[in-house]
Amino acid sequence: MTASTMPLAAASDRRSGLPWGWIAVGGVLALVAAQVYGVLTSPPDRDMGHLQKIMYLHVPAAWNAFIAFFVVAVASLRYLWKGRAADDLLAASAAEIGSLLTGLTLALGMLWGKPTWGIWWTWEPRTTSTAVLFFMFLAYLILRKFVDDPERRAQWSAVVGILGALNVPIVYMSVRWWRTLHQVQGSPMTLDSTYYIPLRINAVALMIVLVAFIAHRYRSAMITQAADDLEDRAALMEGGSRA
Amino acid sequence: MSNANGRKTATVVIASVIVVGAFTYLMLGNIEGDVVYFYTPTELLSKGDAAYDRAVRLGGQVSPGSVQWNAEALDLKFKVREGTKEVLVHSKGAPPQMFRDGMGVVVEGRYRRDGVFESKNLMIKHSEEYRAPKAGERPQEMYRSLMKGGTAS
Amino acid sequence: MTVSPGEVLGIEGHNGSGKSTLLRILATSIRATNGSVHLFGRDIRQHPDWARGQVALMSFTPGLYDDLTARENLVFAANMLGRGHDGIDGVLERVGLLRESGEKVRTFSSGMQRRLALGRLLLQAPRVLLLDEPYNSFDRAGVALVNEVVREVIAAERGTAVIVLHDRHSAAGLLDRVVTMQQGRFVDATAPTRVVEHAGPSLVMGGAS
Amino acid sequence: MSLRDDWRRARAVALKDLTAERRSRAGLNAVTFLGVLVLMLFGFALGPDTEAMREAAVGAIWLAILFSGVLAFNRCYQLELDGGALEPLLLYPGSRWSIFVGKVLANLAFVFLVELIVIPVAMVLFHVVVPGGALAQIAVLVLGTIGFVTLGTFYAAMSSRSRSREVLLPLLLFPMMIPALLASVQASTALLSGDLMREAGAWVRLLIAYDVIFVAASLAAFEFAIEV
Repeated sequence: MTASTMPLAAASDRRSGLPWGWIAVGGVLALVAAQVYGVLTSPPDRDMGHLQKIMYLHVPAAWNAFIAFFVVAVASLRYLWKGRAADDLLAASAAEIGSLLTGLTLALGMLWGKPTWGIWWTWEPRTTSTAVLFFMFLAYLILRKFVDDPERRAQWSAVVGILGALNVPIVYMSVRWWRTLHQVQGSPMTLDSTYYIPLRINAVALMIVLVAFIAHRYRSAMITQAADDLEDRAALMEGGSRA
Repeated sequence: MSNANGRKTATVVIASVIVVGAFTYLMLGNIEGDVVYFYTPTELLSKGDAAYDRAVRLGGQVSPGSVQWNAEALDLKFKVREGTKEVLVHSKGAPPQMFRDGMGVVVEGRYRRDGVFESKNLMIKHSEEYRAPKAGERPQEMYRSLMKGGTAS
Repeated sequence: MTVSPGEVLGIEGHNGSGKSTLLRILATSIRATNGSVHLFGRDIRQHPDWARGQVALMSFTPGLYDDLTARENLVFAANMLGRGHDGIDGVLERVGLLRESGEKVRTFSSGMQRRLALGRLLLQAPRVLLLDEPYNSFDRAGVALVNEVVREVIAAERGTAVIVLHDRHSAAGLLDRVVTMQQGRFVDATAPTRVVEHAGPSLVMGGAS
Repeated sequence: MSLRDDWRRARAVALKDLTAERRSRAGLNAVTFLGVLVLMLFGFALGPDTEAMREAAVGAIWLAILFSGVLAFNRCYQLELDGGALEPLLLYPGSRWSIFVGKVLANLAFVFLVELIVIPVAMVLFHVVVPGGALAQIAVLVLGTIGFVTLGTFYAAMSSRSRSREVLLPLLLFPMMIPALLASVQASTALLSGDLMREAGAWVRLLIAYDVIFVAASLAAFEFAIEV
């Protein structure tokens, strides 16, 4: 009995009890404001003109996708360590949002690549390793769909998440060697502050959205699971009394 | 010996140490130290006979004034320069839109015996700098002049 | 629930009542979500590897390799167990497969396959035998063989056997106690049919509630 | 002492898998046939340009190995699942990773056999001439194959016991293979053209690091993948 009520209690505890819905709305509003701010305040780039503005969504999306993938890896490790179903659900939630952001990064990158590089797609390190990251997220999510037993699903996807995380730096490294012509990471040194500041603000705004979405997905996953558990218990007890 | 949990932990610990070690080697081992990403014209020319008809990459600056662009035949000729040495490059197809005089480029292809580098792939080496236009400079002007097919200056 | 050395416990119950699951938990094949199992005083969840050395499970599938011969199957088992190959002929003879030992298991009838699975059990010589419906697809001689093997293993190691079964007749004279399972719980423990000497429990199972 | 036990178990599993594979043989034939077929299709797709073929040869060989090899990995667990043999296999006392090592060894032997046929065929079809340094080429091939087989055997432990395993395995495996694929193809291609840019060495070292990382990681993680 106590075991079945535990996830429900956890789902409504203080931390996950924050009004994530409102925080998500606030995050989206902040992001819109930051986009407008970025577009209005920074002058067109010397080479790229207004196209540079894509940066304000493209780069934060990429950064936040990496954060999401990091959450997947850490939650997966913790699951294998402690065996708590909650960590598995956290990893799954982060993977969902992470794959969404990676997809967004790729799409925006293509929009940016066409006018600047002259092609929709190019086989250079950033695009290629982002695409590989996207595939690994998708494989992770597909694996979850193909495995029915919850414990097995949790354990397998944790393993897949960790090995995938190990592969990310190697993929990046190998692809960078393979094609070495993408500009290296921007920094305050190479980026005028008029571009740099809006970029940072946008990244933080998107991060609020990311955290709120993960929390929201996590909470609903917890509630779904608790409901499933209760259903199982009820079925078991009903069966017991009938026999 | 019989404690499987202990052994499982030991396996994970040993594996983690090995994985961390391999990553350290990857990151700090300077593996790419002796890789040559592209030859400069000086290096290519100094290879002599060994340079001909091999898949190599050549990098440098587009020599100002050397660009000949035939828009009808999509045929591009230019010189890649580094220091005092130049190599004539021949390329088919439209160049990337940021291609212009003085830009850093890397071309992949083969250096033919007739002294022309036959490019299969022309890549712009864009710097990581994003700068607001300087006073009097109009953004995108260089773009437009390039897209018209002329040689920008 | 406690099983004593030398005791043979029978478990009955409807399909889906959790008999096979219980055997798998005892065999460390699956982990119990709650409750505990102590084997000769040790918690098997703490020492699964040690427990695997004490326990042998004969499941309702024979668990053999179809493309290997009967002998090769036993040789593989002996290699995995770290035993020599000397006893293999004896085991094959014991289960009546010596003549067919060079033939692929694929060509065997299901009764012969189960004999071979029994042979693997003999090779393993465990202290605790876990048998999941061992009499299935056996003829009368096979049923007698199963009972002999159980008695032999128990006598040799002062071990214990837990047998999941549908029909008690096959195991007549073998069982010391029979319990019935329902919804994953023991509901009815029939009185022991034979008094057993107690020398400390060999197997202790603790339920959740 | 314990390590010797593990090695004995690994060897037993490898021998058992190879014996079963040799008996049926249908697997090796079918897989090799698929490999050669991929090469033929590649040839048709590339067109009759000899030079283009020669340049794409290494990539074509690796794709043929990937597509045919991936069929082998699920098979080695199917062997266990068919007769319900996986459970007794896991219930033998001793480490589980020795089972994994045994399966990796058997699959390595299998994939090497496939390569032994596929690669000469590719060299004929794509007009490849190996200029000296065949030993370096073989080293690259072996290193790439070790990474491929280790990860393939690892992911198949899960995919073979899930729904739609035929689809799941390549989905999990191929993105993971990208560094090893790049490194192998680049190193081999560089070696074929005389390694003028001196890049083969760096690729080989990347390949070694990749193999070390994933052999260690999958050995440690196998227990988690197989126990549920």
